[in-house]
Amino acid sequence: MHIAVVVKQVPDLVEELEVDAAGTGLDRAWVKMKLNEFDDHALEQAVLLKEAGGAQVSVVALDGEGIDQVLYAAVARGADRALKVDAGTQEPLDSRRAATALAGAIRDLGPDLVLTGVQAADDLFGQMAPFLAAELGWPHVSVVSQVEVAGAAVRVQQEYAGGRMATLEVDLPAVIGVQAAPQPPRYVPVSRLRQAMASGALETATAGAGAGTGGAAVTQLAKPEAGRGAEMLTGSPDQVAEKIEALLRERGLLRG
Amino acid sequence: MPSDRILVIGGGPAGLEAARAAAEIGTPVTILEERDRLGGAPDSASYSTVTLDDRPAGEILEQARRAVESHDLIETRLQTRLTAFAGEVGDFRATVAGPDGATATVECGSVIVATGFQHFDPGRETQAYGYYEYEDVITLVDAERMFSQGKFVRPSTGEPPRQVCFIQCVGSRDRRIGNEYCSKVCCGISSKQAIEVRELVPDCRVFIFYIDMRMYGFWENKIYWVAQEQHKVNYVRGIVTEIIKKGDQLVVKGEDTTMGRPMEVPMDVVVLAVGMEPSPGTRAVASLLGVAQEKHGFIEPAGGAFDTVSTSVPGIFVAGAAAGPKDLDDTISMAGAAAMKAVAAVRRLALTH
Amino acid sequence: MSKVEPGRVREDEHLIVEGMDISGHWNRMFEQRVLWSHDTGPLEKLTAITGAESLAYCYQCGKCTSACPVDSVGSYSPRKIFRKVQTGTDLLTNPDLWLCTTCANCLRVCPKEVNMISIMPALREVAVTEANVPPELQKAFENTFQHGNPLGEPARKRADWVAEAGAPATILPRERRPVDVLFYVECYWSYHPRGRDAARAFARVMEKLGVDWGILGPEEKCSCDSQRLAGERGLFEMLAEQNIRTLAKYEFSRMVTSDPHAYNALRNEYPKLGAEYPIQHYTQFLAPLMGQLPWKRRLDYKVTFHDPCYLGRHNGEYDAPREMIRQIPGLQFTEMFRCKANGYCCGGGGGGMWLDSFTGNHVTERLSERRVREAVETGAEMLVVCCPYEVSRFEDAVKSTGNEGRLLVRDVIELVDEALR
Amino acid sequence: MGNVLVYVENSETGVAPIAFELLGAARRLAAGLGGEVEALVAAGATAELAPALGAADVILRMEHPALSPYLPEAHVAALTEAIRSRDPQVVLVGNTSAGIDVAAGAAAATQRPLVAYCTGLAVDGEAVVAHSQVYGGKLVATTRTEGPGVFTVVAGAFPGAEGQSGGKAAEATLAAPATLGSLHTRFIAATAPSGGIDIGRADRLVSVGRGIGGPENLELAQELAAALGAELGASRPVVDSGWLPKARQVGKSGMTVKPKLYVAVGISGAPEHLEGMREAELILAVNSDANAPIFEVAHFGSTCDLFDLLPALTERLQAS
Repeated sequence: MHIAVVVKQVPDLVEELEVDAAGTGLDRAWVKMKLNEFDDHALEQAVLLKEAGGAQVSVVALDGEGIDQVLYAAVARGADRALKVDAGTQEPLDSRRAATALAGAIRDLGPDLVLTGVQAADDLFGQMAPFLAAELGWPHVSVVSQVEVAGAAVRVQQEYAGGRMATLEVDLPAVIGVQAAPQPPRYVPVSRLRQAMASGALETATAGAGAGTGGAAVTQLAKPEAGRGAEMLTGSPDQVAEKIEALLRERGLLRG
Repeated sequence: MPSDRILVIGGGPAGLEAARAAAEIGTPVTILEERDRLGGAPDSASYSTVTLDDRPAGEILEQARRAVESHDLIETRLQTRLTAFAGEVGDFRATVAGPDGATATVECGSVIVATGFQHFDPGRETQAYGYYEYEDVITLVDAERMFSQGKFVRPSTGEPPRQVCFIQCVGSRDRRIGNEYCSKVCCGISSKQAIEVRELVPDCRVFIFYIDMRMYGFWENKIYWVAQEQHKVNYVRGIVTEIIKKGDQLVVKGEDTTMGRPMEVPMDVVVLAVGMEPSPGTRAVASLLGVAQEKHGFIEPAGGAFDTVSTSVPGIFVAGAAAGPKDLDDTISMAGAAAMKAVAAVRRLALTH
Repeated sequence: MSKVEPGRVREDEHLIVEGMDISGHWNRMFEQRVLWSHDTGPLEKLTAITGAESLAYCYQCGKCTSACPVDSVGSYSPRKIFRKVQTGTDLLTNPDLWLCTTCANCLRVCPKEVNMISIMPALREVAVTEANVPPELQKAFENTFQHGNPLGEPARKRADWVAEAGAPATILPRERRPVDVLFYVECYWSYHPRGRDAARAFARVMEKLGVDWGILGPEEKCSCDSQRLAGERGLFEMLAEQNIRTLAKYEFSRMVTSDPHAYNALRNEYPKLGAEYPIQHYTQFLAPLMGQLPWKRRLDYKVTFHDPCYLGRHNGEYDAPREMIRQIPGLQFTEMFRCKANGYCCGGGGGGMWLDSFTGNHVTERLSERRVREAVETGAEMLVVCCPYEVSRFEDAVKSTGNEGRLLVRDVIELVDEALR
Repeated sequence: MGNVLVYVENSETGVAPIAFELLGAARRLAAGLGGEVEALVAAGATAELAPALGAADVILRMEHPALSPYLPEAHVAALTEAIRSRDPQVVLVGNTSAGIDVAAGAAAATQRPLVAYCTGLAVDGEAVVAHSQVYGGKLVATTRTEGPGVFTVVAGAFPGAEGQSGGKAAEATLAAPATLGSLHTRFIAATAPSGGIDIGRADRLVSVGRGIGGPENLELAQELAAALGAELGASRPVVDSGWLPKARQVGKSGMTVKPKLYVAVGISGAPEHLEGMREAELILAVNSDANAPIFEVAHFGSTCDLFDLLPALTERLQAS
């Protein structure tokens, strides 16, 4: 079993996001990037599969600032190989272009299963997993919270609204968009990360040809309009608590 | 007729050393030994090693025996026991019975009693530990015998044990049994044996259940700490109440006093750290000689802290475990002191006559 | 309350109910009873770990139990830990691994040199490597790794406190020049609101003294000593290397820091990485200069003082902060009964700073709460501290122990500043 | 002149509510584009589903056993077939679990651009202008799509009422593509939400998010919930971290709730969460980040540290 995990970085939403001068993109000067949390779960799921039944795990990402560390961290987590795909730009690609750029390298890698995060905070033009599946011509399931190997197929749990779940079986090779691994992504101790970095075991590949269909044109990126929203209760915690109590009393929402 | 001969009763470590020391400074010595060979308890109980310096017991005893047997001034009477005793310092007459039953009289100026101890018999007073009931409950002596054969196995199966414990203070510090004293060496011997078990059977877990670990002097850091820190012997404060059988395992029941909770821990082998008691020889000889005994039957030194070897009868001295629980170092030191005083006693008389 | 039927009571080391681990509460109600066949493997496994060997040395004398601050609010102490390990507790997966604050009180009294200051970090390092870290602590590690500080604040905001100091502080990356004193601000004085108060007071005092000083600003990163003690040695080494490289870029004749943990790292740990600095805790730097300060008013406060573990026990400095307190005009000083070498612990060291909720489930009260009660007992109206962890810890504890209005918590530098206004 | 094709999500329980929201949005877009609204209902059997879709001008019925229960691969093929044969200018798909599978797959297969997370759609000349929530709702992107495109629409962004009204639509049958006979995906089983708690029925909810820090702090929220007589809910990260069971999850992949009172504690308010709770009658949010998107939907908010506020509030409620 060979699993490829496709990862990318997204802006850390803990930071304040600023829009660039053109008003159509992020001001990347101040953006702090971090591994997309769903990709983090996809990686965890891959490592769990490896631990459960033995598998080779390759982690794949497009080249970009800081991606080496992300790949090394994946190796420290249990990935066997790390592949950095050069798309000829350091700028982040939208998911569809990224899928096109990655498809060739993934085909060359020849995995049985591709896992990637179900979505990312910057997926304005759709999600990577279905695009990648289309590029590869493989079946695809997203919003998956558990993956198990079942012979030449995988069984996955797909989640729907209201907590309903379905178990689907997908013939390999396939692409799965992971919503959550069965357990939270494990901590990567820095010493292990440093070991991985010292090993310098990153492989590189060049992106496949074809730019793919890009997204629509972004004409504006902006913070949501202020003005609507909550009335803020201010004061010390005690004062706020008092206000909330009064509010609940007024609305008849106090218990009993 | 005053005699300058010294009678040493008992051919164990104390007797051998007392005889050798007295002879060394030109005093004729007669050793009486009940058994058919010299060596005493370490020999009869097949000790494997001598505690603290860890040398093979056999080797050390052999050395002591040779020193005695090769000495012109030492006469050794094996399979011989004292049957009557009379006289006073400088002029004692000891009646002895030899192997063929024939009696003889040994004239001597002073006497050193080195009749030693016996190991407490754990079946004697209480069966709580099931020594005669369970094959896998053994004593330090039984264990020592196995070590001298280079092995440590579960007696019931002959297989190496996985879990072994030592229970301290068996037959010591016990008003019920009548032995109120501490036997002094068992903590150290158990620790030494625990190390040996770990070395012979590295997978085996070893526990020592104790009331308090009594490791005198260097025994602390040379045995106890080594056993605990390097050999990972588990010391557990809290003594075992009883041993019961569960399936094919022994379960030791007691309290983990440090955590205040009861324990019931299964064991493959339980080693009882049996203490020392006065040997039957000590009791018999003491009464023949008329020397005072303390309440448990050990011969009571009469001289206090600065004279540990004189007894209540002038000219009769005591050395080694006949006077109470001793380790080998103390026994040998005491034998030297007794020899010196015994020689002084006969020489003082020689000068006055 | 209905009676519990004995037949329905069961014992569990770990109990998860609806996804919640309630082991802490559970264990407070039930001690495990009969000690049955147990695994002695953990003792052998743990003491084979480099740095943790001395755990095997404990001979259960119990001296540590009365010295251990955690034991006074729970069932802890190295002796008990040893015995638990001996009876099969694998510390690597047990909450006890995280309760030790590495305060060094036990080592102070241990006749056998069972060294928890070495044991705990060594074992935690293995637990961290096995990815077994309490979530709160993991967050602090991740923040430190991502942002260079455990609070998860952006690096670029590290020197924002300077703006409202009302006194200059040279931010060396912006204004590159040699300085006499390089002040290593550390994270809590850089970011925590109460820490920033102290940092600003410090800047004003430095101005009054006319000291030529500068800070690393956004280039400074956490010294990571507490993360090291909490088991993230790799993180410590990585940030230490970065800090050492940064420090090499600037000229200064000595270093001063706000934080006893940073002081400990720079004094004792960085030299092991080949970097030695003339480092002082700010109390050590300021105590001899107190005579030069133009006092403006008397502070008629009854105060007591809490020794930081990493200034006192770990590094032997008990006098400098007391000397400062002595020289501030008007203060009436009373010692708490536990002070100096046997001083209590605020609970923040050794990673405790980031384990408050976790720890809270395994102790009857927080160490900071216990200490606040002791401070109140002296009749003091103010608890003076000189460690950046402590102001917020003790202020929280003042609230949670219902002593609001009875006891104030101030960094000693804030008092100096106040007496100069 | 362009048509709007709505992909009608459905299950054994009927047409999914999102479909009506899409139909409503489609009506307005079709008006702007001067085209018609077509609704694709693809299922094993469509006869019972079609009557609900009267808001459309044309109902495209595609039937094949592989289409029920829902299989991503089959529905991608179905939507792809519909786009190819009807060539609409705008394709609307719900930004739901199924939508993620279907929209991108069909967009890729038909080489059409895709715009996701839409909360607003308008026609400007020939083009479609969309507002999308990106970066966890922290920013809104405006896009302009000149030619044909696929749009996934966030649930709750458009009212469902418009899509439920409407007259009699024409019906047409679309042949299922041949590929449905040789799928690589199989349906094995479905499970209902795990029993026990049903937060969907609770009229008061206290929901916790990542801001709670760790499972050890849940006690604070539980105590508040007890004082309010509320159930405990959670955001996705809390559930993914294993701190609370899945059954308590509010949001897109959890439950949609409409309680009388919703207290959001330490929840930043990702769109996926807001989707599940914005209909609550009274929303109170506690989050130390004043810019958290949760305050956009909350009625009242506080930036107090939840570790201070919760105990204070609990105490007060217990006393009253």
